Amino acid sequence: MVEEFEPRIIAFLCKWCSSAGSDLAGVSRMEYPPNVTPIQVMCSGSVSPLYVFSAFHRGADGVLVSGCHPGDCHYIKGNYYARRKLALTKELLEHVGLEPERFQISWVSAAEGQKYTRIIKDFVNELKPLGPQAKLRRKPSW
Amino acid sequence: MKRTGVFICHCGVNIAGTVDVQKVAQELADYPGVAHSEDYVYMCSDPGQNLIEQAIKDKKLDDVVVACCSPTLHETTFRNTAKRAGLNPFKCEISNIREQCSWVHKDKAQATTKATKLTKSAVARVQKNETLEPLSVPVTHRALVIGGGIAGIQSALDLANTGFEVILVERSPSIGGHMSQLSETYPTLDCSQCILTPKMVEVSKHPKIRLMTYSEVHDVTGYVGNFKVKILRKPTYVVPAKCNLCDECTKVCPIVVPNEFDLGLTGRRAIYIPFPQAIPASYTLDDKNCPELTQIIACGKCADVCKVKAIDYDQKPQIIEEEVGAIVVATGYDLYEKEQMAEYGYGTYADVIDGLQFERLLSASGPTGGQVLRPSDHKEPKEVVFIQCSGSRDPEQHCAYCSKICCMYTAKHAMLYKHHVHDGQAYVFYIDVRSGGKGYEEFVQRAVEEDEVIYLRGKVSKIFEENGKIKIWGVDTLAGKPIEIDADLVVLAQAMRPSTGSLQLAKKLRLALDKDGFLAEAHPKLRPVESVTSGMFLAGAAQAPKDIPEAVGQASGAAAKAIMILSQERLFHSPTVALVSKNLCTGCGMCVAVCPYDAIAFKDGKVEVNEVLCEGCGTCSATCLRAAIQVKNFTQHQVHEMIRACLGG
Amino acid sequence: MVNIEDLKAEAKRILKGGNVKYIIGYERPSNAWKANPVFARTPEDVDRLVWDPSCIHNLVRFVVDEKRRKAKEKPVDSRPIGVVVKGCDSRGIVVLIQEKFIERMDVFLIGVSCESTGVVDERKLAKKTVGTTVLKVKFGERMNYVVTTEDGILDIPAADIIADRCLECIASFPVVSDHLLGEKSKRDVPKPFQSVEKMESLPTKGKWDFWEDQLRKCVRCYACRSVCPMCYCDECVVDTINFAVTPETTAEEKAQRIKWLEKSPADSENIFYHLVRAIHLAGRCIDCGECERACPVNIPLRMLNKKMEKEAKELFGYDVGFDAEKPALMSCYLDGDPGDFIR
Amino acid sequence: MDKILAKNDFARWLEALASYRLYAPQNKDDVWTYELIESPDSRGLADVMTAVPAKKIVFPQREELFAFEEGDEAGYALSELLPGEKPTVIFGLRPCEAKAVILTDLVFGGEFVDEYYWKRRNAVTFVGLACLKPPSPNCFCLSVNGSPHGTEGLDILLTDLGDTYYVESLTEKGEKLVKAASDLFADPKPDERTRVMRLHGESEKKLRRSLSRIEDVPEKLKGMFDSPFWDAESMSCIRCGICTYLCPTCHCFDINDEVESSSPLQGRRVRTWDTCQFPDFTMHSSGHNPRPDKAARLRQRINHKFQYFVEVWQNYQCTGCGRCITLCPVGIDIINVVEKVRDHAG
Repeated sequence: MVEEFEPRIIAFLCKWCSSAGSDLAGVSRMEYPPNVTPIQVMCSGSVSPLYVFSAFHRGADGVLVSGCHPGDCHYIKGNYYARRKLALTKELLEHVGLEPERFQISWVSAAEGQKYTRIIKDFVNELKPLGPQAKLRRKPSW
Repeated sequence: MKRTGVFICHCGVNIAGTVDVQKVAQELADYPGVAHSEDYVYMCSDPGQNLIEQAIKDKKLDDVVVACCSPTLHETTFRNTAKRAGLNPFKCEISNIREQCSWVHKDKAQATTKATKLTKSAVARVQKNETLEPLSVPVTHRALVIGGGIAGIQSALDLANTGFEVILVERSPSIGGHMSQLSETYPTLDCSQCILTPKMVEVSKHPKIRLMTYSEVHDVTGYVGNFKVKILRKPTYVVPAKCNLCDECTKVCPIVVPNEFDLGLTGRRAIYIPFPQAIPASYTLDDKNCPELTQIIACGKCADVCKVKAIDYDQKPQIIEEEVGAIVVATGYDLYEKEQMAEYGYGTYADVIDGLQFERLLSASGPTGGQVLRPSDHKEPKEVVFIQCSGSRDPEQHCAYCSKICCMYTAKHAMLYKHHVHDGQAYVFYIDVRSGGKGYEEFVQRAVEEDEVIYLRGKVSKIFEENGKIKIWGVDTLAGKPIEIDADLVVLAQAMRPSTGSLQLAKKLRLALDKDGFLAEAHPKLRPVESVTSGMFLAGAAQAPKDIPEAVGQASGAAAKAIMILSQERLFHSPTVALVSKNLCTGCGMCVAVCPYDAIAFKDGKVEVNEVLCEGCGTCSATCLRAAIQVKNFTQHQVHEMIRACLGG
Repeated sequence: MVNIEDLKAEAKRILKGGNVKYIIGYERPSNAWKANPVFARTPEDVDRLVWDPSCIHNLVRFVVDEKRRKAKEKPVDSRPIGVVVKGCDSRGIVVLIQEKFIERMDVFLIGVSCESTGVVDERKLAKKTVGTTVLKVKFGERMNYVVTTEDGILDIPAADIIADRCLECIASFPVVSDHLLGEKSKRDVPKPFQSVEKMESLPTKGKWDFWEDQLRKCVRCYACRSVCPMCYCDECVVDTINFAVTPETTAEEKAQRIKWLEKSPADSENIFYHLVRAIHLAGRCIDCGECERACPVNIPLRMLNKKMEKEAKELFGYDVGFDAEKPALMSCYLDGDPGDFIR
Repeated sequence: MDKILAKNDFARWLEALASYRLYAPQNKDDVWTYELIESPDSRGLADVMTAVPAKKIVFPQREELFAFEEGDEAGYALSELLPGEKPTVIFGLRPCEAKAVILTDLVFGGEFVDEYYWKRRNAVTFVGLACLKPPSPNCFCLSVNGSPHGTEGLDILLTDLGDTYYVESLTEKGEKLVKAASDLFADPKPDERTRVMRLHGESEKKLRRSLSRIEDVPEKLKGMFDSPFWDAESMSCIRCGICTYLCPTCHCFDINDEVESSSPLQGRRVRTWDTCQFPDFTMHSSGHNPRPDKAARLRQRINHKFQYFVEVWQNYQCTGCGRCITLCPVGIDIINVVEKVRDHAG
């Protein structure tokens, strides 16, 4: 039998809300698929579009950027800048033909372990039918 | 090549149960630059930490990664461990393989792979960490307390009595807050005013306390130990120094408006003293309603009648700038708005009132001189219905949370009512009676047994007026039968809400709010009086519904925390701040525009960072097109390496 | 109609007065129909200036060079330089000022209005003149170009050979200038993003197939970056080494050089480069179309930048290069910025 | 032995060469480049100057040199990666490009013989197409000792006679291609031979550009190293790589390690095109750059082609294809520059 495709997801989680929310999911022993590897950043506003491109370039099948809800940013407004930057990044990636499902942004507060869990589950389910992301992926030997 | 040490914690079975820790340790041992890799049952235990120290010394490690629980828990622990072994604490990074791995996955193989990736990426990061020393800044030995309710008063007194200067800012004309409106307090039934007034006086007389009533915090900049606050002092149009409190002015003032202190049960003049015991005991001319100031008509009566010429219509708002080292926020609560409880006829029927209004009716100094008379016709109500959880514990319609104090004050209300109206009958509609607290349960029992208050478990379905009575349809879910009461007075135990304006204030102070709009504490269990912004502390109902003893307790806690800062000569600020590469910076100023702390400024064609203002959020680095500004120990290079490590590139 | 004699007169005036260091304009070599940038320092140089539909280049690119040159100059001659700017070029100046790369007084702008037409697209013209050699192109009287070839004169409707960017131009005359030539003729552009919209209508796969096919051609000559007045960074993600190095630069700083992508012209590396370029030009690209024109293998690069321009406009109501006072696209936000794409 | 090939037989000739990889100029998005032939064009070969020269086939922009992998106990396992040697034919090559191959041969065949280059180069048979009219308005091959019908470096030269090609096999390699389908090739009639001579003669008069007295240039350049001339000439240069990447004779390269995995360390060492026109070409890690500005870089380009190369290989490193002139985004014209050098006073 063929092994089911397991997407590799990189998740940039802001320290104050989304990473804390993901911690809460852990404390509450909620279960979600292990396909996601989180990278904690200080603020969603610190996520450069280059990080997103690079993750896809290094072979990620999906990329998630998650921060505090608007108005809740620990740094007051970092997530507003993130929202603008990442909107353009998403538009650009889709413009060159990357599947929209592959790059997602979410607001997850420190209290939303449940939501984080759901987002990861949905993300994985949406990526599986798409198969591996080969478009932007760096080809080891060209 | 750096020599990195990796330490995998089992956390008993918390991690080892789902993650093959030995395998992770082996995998990491082969990772470039890893000179030492081992696992242990409890890394945070003394033996665990000793083992890390030993390895650092024996293997001459340059940096370490501890794969364990969330960094929020033990990052500091292990950084201190590294420090004891002679490493710079910033050469230690945590890989969170518990909360974000072992606790959320079941498949051991997959969890192990993920734990390995997480730890590799931590290694990739730590190997590029610089040695950093904490930044140190001097401390301003003065505190700001925002809010003059019982919590604010308590904090201010504790701070002042420890010897620190305090600025106490209250937006209304007098301190005292809601406590000054209360009649008697549970469970001891001592008179609220009697225990509060002495503290109010102490505040006003205290040499270390600068009281600023009728004032609001306008703007706050700076950082822990060194805040710069702008306080807006609203004009009272009365010069206290001149005023001899003869009270002639109020007699001539033609304007009558609802009296806030009596929650509209009585009226006051446009020029007024909020209540007899008000501190400061001075008049305020309310410019929203004064015809002279609103220039509706030239009135000037109060000025004319004032022999000492204490009235000054030309007073202007003032902005006062102060420097403080710590801030206590005690902005208190308000009751859930009338409009929101229309279904109980609140706001429609004069005899449907809220708990605070009832407190005024009970209060000896209240509008009825302590007699219980209902607002509509000033008759003594014989049948009084108290409705608990009015707006609380109702996720669909109103507030999801429990306002916590209503059970107790409703019992008190019912009890006091009986003490005033011996032939009256009190009913209480409730969902549950929550009476945790010293002497609380006994208190409720007293109400039921001695004062024969009838407790009905169930919700009220309809309230309407019918020939002078207020009809109440409800259901007793215990007896399982419908209830119909013709009441003379209905008292709603309205939900507690964060006081109006606390949202705007939170924005000014860079404080986080919880989902209900109360100020968020730094940690729900371990840091309940600290806010997310260092140097700012929370006291009283601004953080969550609480009663007087709790508010006072938290207020003293907040004061103690503030004192921890004020008592220092210097403070230490995290050195993981933004750094500008002068070679790359073109001075476009995009970073200057995005910095939430105004920590970046232009300097000869380029920019530079004020390190103590910088909180290290990194938004600047993501905005810069040239990677010319980077957060120390979180550079783009490090993130790039982490991405690689996570994806095995 | 721009009168070249007026242009020359003004150029001579400011040169004679010594108000400017030199003037960047256009000249036409004897052996070609295409204009080239020229750096006029004397009245004789000025006599060589031309203005015709072949004045394609965005000369603002050389303002960037001048800033670098000035940095090394001893003693510093801080006089402004004269620059001949079209509508699109002038918006480039605005962005450079907005980004504090230059100050307004660093340049004396001789504005030329493209009025109702614009510049020619070399490849379109080539198709119209197969088998012969073009000697000269001139503006016609009404929406046409007069093309002189070895085998006689052709009268070609502007619409047939005008550059794509001019078809979508939203500023046919300079938005900032010190001396303006030609009419401030407002032209209405019903579909400023038609090229992008065509692209957007494709399905995801169609989009990818298109770009993969296009970017595969890239030889990484970096003409697109080099010709762009906005690509003034000292160091670019694709560079293999730190340029911005001084004796003070530490080994650590050098070691911080990130290898985002390989030098190899492989699809994945090429697209990475072009993605980064597009996002870095978001809110900065003024659509002078130079990148697309310079590309020797004809990759439709405008289509990337134009997409960003479109989103900036439609999502955030942001226009590029009209107001030097307002903050850059990425360094501001509105509470009402769309968030519907966020979970 | 010269032959005649009917154009409508051209496709059949290609079919007979099925064992080869066949390249010819093809148009994509209005750009001509040498691409593998999918289906032969019934009209025969395009008479054009491609944007990207044929050097990309013998000297690809990316060449893998070897692979490395971290061994268990220290040390690395290296494995050589030599290009495959599938025989290849490039059709429609311009004589200037064939000449360029000869020049590149000198470089890669000097004291160090570059195996990677030769493996590819030897596998190629070059079938040229004489330029009866200049394929580019900037052709000037005659001025640099070339010719529109030059045979240097070619294995076969085709001359377009309308319905037929006049086929001159110049080497055994060339012969081999003809023999592969000898039945398609007829012997030329005498008048055809004279016609070819005439066309070739006329073609030399059709060039629109020329560069006279070039022989004075190398000496002149020696004296101009520090001349402000270079600053003036390079004012409009934007430091892109077009003139060199698309030059059939430019052959500079960079060597990098492409790491595929960091643990275990694994990757390939590759060589990619590089150009003296990029600032990082000569950048030292110290921060010192011996060619700090575009003036120095333009000077290098001209010196290399018209002085250094001449000194070492007694040849100009330029075959007059005119690509750098046609494709330069700012119209820097190597002919003008070199003429100015020639006439330079200093």
